[in-house]
Amino acid sequence: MAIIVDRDTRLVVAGLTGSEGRFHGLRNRAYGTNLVAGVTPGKGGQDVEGVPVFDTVAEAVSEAGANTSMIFVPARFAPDAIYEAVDAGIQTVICITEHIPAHEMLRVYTYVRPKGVTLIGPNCPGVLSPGKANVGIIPAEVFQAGSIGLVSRSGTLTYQIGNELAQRGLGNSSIVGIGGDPIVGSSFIDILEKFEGDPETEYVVLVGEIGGDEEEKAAQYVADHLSKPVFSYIAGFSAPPGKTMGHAGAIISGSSGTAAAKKDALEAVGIKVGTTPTEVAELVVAAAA
Amino acid sequence: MAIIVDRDTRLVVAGLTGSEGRFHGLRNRAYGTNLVAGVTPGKGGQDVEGVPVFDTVAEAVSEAGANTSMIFVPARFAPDAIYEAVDAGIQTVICITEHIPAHEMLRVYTYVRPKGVTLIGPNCPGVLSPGKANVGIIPAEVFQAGSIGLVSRSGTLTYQIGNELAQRGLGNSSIVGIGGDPIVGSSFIDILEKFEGDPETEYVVLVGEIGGDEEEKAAQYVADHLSKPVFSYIAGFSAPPGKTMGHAGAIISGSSGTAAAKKDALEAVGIKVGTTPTEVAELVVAAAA
Amino acid sequence: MDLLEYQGKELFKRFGIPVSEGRVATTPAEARKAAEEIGGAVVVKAQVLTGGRGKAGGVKLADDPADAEQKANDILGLDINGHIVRTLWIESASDIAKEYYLSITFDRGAKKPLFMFTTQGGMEIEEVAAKDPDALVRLHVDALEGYQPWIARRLVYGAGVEDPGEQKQIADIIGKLYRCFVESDAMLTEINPLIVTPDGTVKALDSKFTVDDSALYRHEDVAALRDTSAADPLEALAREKGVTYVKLDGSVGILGNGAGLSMSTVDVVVTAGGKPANFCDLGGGGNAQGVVDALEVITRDAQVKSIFFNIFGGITRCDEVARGVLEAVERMRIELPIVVRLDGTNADEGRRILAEAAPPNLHVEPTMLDAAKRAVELAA
Amino acid sequence: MDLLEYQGKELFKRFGIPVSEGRVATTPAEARKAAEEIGGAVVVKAQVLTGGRGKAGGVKLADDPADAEQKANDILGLDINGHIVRTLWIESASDIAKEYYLSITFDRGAKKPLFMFTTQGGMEIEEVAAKDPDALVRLHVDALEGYQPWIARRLVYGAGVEDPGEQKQIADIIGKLYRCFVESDAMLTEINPLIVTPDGTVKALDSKFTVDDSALYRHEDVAALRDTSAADPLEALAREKGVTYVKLDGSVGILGNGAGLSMSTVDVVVTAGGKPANFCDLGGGGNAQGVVDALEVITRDAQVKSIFFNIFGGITRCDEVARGVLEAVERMRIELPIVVRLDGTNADEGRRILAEAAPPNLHVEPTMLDAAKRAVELAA
Repeated sequence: MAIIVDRDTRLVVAGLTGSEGRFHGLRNRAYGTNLVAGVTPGKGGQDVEGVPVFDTVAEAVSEAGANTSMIFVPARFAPDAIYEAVDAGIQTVICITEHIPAHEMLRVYTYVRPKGVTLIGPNCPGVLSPGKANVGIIPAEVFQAGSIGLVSRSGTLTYQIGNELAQRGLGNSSIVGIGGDPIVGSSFIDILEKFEGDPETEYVVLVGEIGGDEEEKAAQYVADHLSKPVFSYIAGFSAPPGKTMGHAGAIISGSSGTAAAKKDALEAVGIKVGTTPTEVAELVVAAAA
Repeated sequence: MAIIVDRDTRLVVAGLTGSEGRFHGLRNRAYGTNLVAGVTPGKGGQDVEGVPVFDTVAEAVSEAGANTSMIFVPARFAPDAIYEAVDAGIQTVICITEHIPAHEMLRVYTYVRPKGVTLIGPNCPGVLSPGKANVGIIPAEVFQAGSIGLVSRSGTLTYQIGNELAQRGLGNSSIVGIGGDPIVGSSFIDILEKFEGDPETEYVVLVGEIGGDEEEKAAQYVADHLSKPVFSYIAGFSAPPGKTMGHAGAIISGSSGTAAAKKDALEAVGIKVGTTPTEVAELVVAAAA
Repeated sequence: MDLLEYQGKELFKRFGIPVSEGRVATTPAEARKAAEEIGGAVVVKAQVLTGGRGKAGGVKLADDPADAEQKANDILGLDINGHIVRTLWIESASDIAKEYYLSITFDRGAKKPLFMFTTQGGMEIEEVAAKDPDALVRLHVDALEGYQPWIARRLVYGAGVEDPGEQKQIADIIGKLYRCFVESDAMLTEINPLIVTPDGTVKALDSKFTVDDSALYRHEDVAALRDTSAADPLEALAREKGVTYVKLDGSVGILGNGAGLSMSTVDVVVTAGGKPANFCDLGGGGNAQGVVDALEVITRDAQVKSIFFNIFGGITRCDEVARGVLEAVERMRIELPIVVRLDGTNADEGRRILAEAAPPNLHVEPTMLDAAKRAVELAA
Repeated sequence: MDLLEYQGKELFKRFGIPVSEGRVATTPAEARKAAEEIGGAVVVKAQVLTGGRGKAGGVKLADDPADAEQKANDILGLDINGHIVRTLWIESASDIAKEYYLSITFDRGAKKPLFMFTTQGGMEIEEVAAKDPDALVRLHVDALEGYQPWIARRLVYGAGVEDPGEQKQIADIIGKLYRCFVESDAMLTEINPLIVTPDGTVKALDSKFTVDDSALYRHEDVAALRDTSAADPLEALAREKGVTYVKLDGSVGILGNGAGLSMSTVDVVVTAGGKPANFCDLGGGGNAQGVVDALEVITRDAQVKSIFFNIFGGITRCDEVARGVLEAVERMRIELPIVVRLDGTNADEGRRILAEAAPPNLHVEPTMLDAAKRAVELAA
């Protein structure tokens, strides 16, 4: 199984004819992802190394059977591309694009959410299910297939932890980067729910960071709903208050949003928390190996 | 049981302090409906013959336990009143108000629909479950309690048919006027589904009229989903093409929307259709008596 | 409320949808002056709320102002499907390379606005739908998502428009038409034909536009456009009085409360062997004055031989109606036979009021069917 | 992007929210002139992006223009929490009968805008929430439903505003603030205090306003307001170069790719016993020029003794980063020790490039932890 992307994924890339879309789209195909179409208005009828390009997502669905869309178009066009995908019946949308205005994503989210579509991102590295499919920009070569589900707000930090696990001989069922924007399509909780339902996932690693209270909410959700052991790492123990640390919401304001508070909340429900990527990897090894 | 309104209904009336809201609200209470509150901004703390008035629906819910809202405010304020009720957690909204702009109702409908709220109307006579509760302007005295579910686009026509049934000794489980506006919260199909699930309803009478294709769709739904016998009456057999007959959508354009076409569609799935109110009542009597 | 072609185009223009330059004219002299101002060849177009203008001779090309005056003279006063031409639209003549079709309607079943677009324009859309359904692209819009650019792409690419210049212009018009549809509270906006000129310019050559009556209060400028001059005089009077009235061709005047019951009353009169003279709906909240107004409209129709008053009170109270009937009979000295049937809210009281006054031409019947039969007899 | 008080008020005004008349001044003479133009008593207010202005002496009442000049002289140049006052806002002084609080924030958890309103204004909202939670009305807005009048009623009645005149004015301001919030692409709009004057007029006496950086492209006027003069000069340089940079207080300069990994790098350096000099994120698509720009910013900090380059390539390609490092070292003649750790996309190629050039101050380490330890050693 794995979650979100797997061997049943039939991928259409919005922006396949752009330089980044082409590079990563073809890289995903080279990994084994079933890349069935690209969409670029006005370029319908062309192809990108054999992948047919359509003018609309509706055609990619009806002609090529696409069921998953990766959005790789510039921020100004990305909300439209998400609406187009969802209204064409695409069930999984993974939006890599960064710098989409928050108010636009808010409307997109509010529209998409009740439809039961899985929206990952924006401003995220995508989803990798090792050995099955890779949709996004995650460097698949550093991950191995295995039983650990990994979910993170941060891209490169996810690679770091996957890498630490791989060096210790452990692999992943799926790696999900949910993105660091104010409004993302899927929260930690959404992904935890999917991992709980995935038979291939035996352990879950949740990689959080300072700011907001998503980690605290996730802790409560784990306590209430997860039967699988969860481990966590939080970035930003040394972050100063009042400074935005890269991600729009990564900021400690007053006493809330600190890494220490998040660690406490997670530990209070029995989740082991590492303070460095290496430490969390070792905690998982101790439990799983 | 009955549908939509019954002994569990705890009614709040938006516009209870207005003359029409007061008249019909108190009339509903006199019938036995549990009228728990009124809402009029700025009149919180007053009462209407012992019924407490609140400034907001939220208070009517938290203070008086309201679960059903009847909207009796002028058209310009009605969409806001519907949003307010739904966002305050009201599960059944019955909107009597007429002349609400269609585009506004379209947005209201699109917002409310995915929430699973039952919205009846606007521009409708309401819902009566004889012997249990009456919410709206239906003259309850002409109906008896019984096993026939009645659903109609038209108010007075519904009374006429209920009256014809009563004169023949037959009663109703619930009478639902869905309203004649371009956008109404509940369609024939929505109500048919509820009648199918209601143990007290043994027969259903569907009262349609010229224009649109809601009766045709209802016919298909009956064929696919209803186990209970359905009878129908269609108004407008003598209506001329191209003239709007009172309701916004009651118009025959070209060959579509005629009463004859609707009769054919209904009869094609085994629904008996009367061509006058008296005839449909007699058809029901023949089956039920 | 339906708008005339030029009124719809005025709204199109307001939202940036390209239309030809034109002027309104109500006399041949005005038509000449309009043609002079516009310059070059013009088209003289009858402004009537009915289809088939072209076939009826209501649309003519004029080469110069003198010709425009002549053509205006020919067209003014024409009867097109019962609509007398009193207004003309004189617009710059367009060369037409292609004719497309674009519309947004209110899809009541789906409860969504519906775009329709095809490159097979210039004919009735039902004809395209029947003859070449694949050529017609239909696309719903979610009211909360609103217009998004992909919608234009689906329509334009879906219909097979290949020229990039056309694609761009049409996509732009699609977005503007949606704004126009929503912000004008339209129930229907149709451009047929949407033309492409030989030099590749896209514009709206005609307009069909219906505005939601319930929203007219916030479009005063549109409400002021209502053209009552061309309508049936009785229907115009009814509108003035706020009475819902449709003229039919028989002898039994009909007045019901509520659209459904009124329609049903028409049917029952037909079933009883009679011919209804009209459909008239007193509406939901009918009071005494409403009754008087409605009777005033109905009795103006010389064909009416009897009147059937069919009331089932809900929000309407039968005692109010009874008082209105008596008042009208007295004030207007109505001598036509009036058959009254009252049921529902305060019906006993209403019947009592009528029985006490008992004017000689008033007949109270217990059921709708009995009353219909009586009204038919009395009209015979 | 955070706006200064007067900038936020300018936007308030644009959306019809009442504010006091005022002028910007950057010198005591300008302050005097502003006070003359405004007339009467004025308030001289330091314009800095930090709280606690009042306590720090940054807000003063002036009776006349001469007094305004004097007060401006006192306030200009003040250091308020590290922000030097270079701009003043001179506004007409208000009599205050009541102080309320109104804000809209972006609730990331609920994924909805959140209104907060209380009649307990003038203090920090966290304080109200802690001391008197019932006095604070919190209400989410559904982004697709949008603002509806009931929202204002819930806030105004919920907070117990009793005067009908106040209710009306505040409800109006609530609606306008929502429009302002959405149409300005704001992440936060706060009015604290929202005052009621003795004569019953409601207006915004202060503003706190944050605009979404990602939406600045469509608000050019707002983007042009960015005040770089008061910020840390290194952070200003970084912004100019498009580098995400936060100045910290230690000796190990840090450069990572991606916010999470960069934050984690700071943590790991602390764990290894070092003190990070900064947080610097190369971003997702870091190329050679990005590396050069980031190093230029980091090396400007005289406290930096070693630099830790922590790259895990995804969309970033390690070979590009390696080339950037070498280019920067050469061009800027960097002699500080640089510890590099490369993993992910094209890491082997990147390590090969570095190994071939092998400048003496470059240290390549295999893991993040090893690299952190080495950087800490080298900074000691």
